[in-house]
Amino acid sequence: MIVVKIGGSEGINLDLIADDIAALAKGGQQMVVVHGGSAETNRVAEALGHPPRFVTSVSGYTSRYTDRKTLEIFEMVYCGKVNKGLVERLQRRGVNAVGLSGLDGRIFEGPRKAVIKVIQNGRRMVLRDDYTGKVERVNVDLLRLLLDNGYLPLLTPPAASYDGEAINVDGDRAAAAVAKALGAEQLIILSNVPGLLRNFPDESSLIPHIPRGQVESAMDFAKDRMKKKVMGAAEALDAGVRRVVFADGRVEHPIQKALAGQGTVIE
Amino acid sequence: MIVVKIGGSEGINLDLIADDIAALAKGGQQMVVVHGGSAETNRVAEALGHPPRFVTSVSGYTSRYTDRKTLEIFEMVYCGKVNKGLVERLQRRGVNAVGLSGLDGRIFEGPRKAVIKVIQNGRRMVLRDDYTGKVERVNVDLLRLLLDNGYLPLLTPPAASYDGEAINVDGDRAAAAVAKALGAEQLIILSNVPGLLRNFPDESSLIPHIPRGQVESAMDFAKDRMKKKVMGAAEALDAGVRRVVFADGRVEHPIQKALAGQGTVIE
Amino acid sequence: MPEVLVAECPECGAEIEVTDVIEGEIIECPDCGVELEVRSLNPFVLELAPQEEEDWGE
Amino acid sequence: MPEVLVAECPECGAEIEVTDVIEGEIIECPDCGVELEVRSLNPFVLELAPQEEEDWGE
Repeated sequence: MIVVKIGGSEGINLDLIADDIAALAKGGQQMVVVHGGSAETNRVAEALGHPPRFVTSVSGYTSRYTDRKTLEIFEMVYCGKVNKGLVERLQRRGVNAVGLSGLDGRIFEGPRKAVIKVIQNGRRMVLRDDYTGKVERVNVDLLRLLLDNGYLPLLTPPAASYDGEAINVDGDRAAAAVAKALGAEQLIILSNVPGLLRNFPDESSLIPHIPRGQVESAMDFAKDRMKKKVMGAAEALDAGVRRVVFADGRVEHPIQKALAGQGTVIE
Repeated sequence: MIVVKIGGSEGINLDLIADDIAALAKGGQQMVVVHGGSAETNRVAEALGHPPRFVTSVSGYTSRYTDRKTLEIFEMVYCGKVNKGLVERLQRRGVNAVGLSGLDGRIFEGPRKAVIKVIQNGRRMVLRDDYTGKVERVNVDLLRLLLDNGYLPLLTPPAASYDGEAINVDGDRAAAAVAKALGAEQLIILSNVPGLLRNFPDESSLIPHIPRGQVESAMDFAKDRMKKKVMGAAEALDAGVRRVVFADGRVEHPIQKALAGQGTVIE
Repeated sequence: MPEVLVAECPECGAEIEVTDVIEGEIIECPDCGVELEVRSLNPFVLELAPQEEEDWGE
Repeated sequence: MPEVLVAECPECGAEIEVTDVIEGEIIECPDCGVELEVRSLNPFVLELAPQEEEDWGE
């Protein structure tokens, strides 16, 4: 069993990824795919006159300020355009994909952060209407039900809070949670860079291998958004996932190359 | 087993409908829900600068001209905003809803009309890039799998063509197809009018009852969009659904009232 | 004088003259009555209009 | 002269004067250092800032 995370940033080639998923699935590889959609969400939010606002938590993490209006735009892009665009690509390649958000059947469930403290335009602020949280539980029964009946689950944020509210969660850490919950051997994280770069954006500074023990130090190299990806990787490894690979989502056979060790391998 | 279709027109009260679904589901009523989203899709399409275009087929039916750009907006609203908004409402009311489009697991499958002839601004035209079709097959196994494991399927267009492409299909007739496939006793169609009106929009001209045999004549009363609803009803009845009720989706306990015979009952 | 477009009917060979048409429009041959589709305006190309599958009112 | 907003610290009762603040902003009491949240500007209301759950970087 492997879990593949498809990033939402520019440049990622969904057709090449769909080709690779189809090849692997037909070869009998059991798989769950999780995807993002941040770049597209920013575009649609701008076009709808509700430009994205990002807030930085006191300890330096950036996240999308997800008020109610933003949540709806987020759902339109993640659950509508991107998810169904990927399902269509897979269905056309003979893979019986089923697209689901974390809300559906509470596949992703966790606490909603009622209140968060952030830095906004230099001011330290309390944000109350932010629909954000994290994934603590994964509905493995539903995923197994689908997998055992020949379906390929294609998952996306948002998640469900314990009260059943839609909450924005980080896609990478949701993927890590799925890998943990399913006891997957490998977690492949595809983005628009070849892997973890010592000095971003210089692609030749790719870090080919990081032993599990040195992951925390890798965090120093990780640029802002990459930090969360590395945190997700660390959590997955701690929970028994054998290997995490950060790989390039812009090339041919991106998953097979990652499985063969191309990118940043952490084990 | 009952199938409930929630219309996409203005004025329909999703909170009241969710309350009623929760009450019925907790009472043990097995149910599949299908929903639309046309009014919202028109708004978002306008806001994104790709205003909706409707075409009238040579025999007088109006349908949304669904080119590729429109299809993406359609998916964003139907599968993103409306579907997940309903899933969230049901999850918050303790109903374990699973939102799916017809593409997912090919729940709705059928032929895509490669070429359609329409009347546009008075000209008879051939349209080639229209992603439209109809539902011929329903993946009953997946629906049963979910129902038997305590989930409530919440379905939405688009459907999948036999080649796996996303195609726009009529929600009412998709709901009728689900009712047929599952052998449902009743099909409840909720919209923003009390039922079939003898002379639209006069709500006092409600037609309370239509015997199965006179459905075709009811088509004369049916206003344009209503025609398709009535066609769907006729198909469902022909396939063994005992009763179809067109009812008001703006009131309290809309489904329970429909089950009690309030609205236009066809049997 | 609006520009007159001229082409041969692919069915019966008759000469067809039209003015106000757009791409994708369906016209009938004045001689044999067959349905033709304006495939392009420049050059002006007429082809037999495709047979429509039964109308579903989708 | 920017408008000066004055309120009592709910923790230690000290008088706090601030100018450039907006609703939802966090400030510290100059006397006891407790974190306060500007709940409203007009009237000017300060309350103890909520305790943040551990930061997940979500």
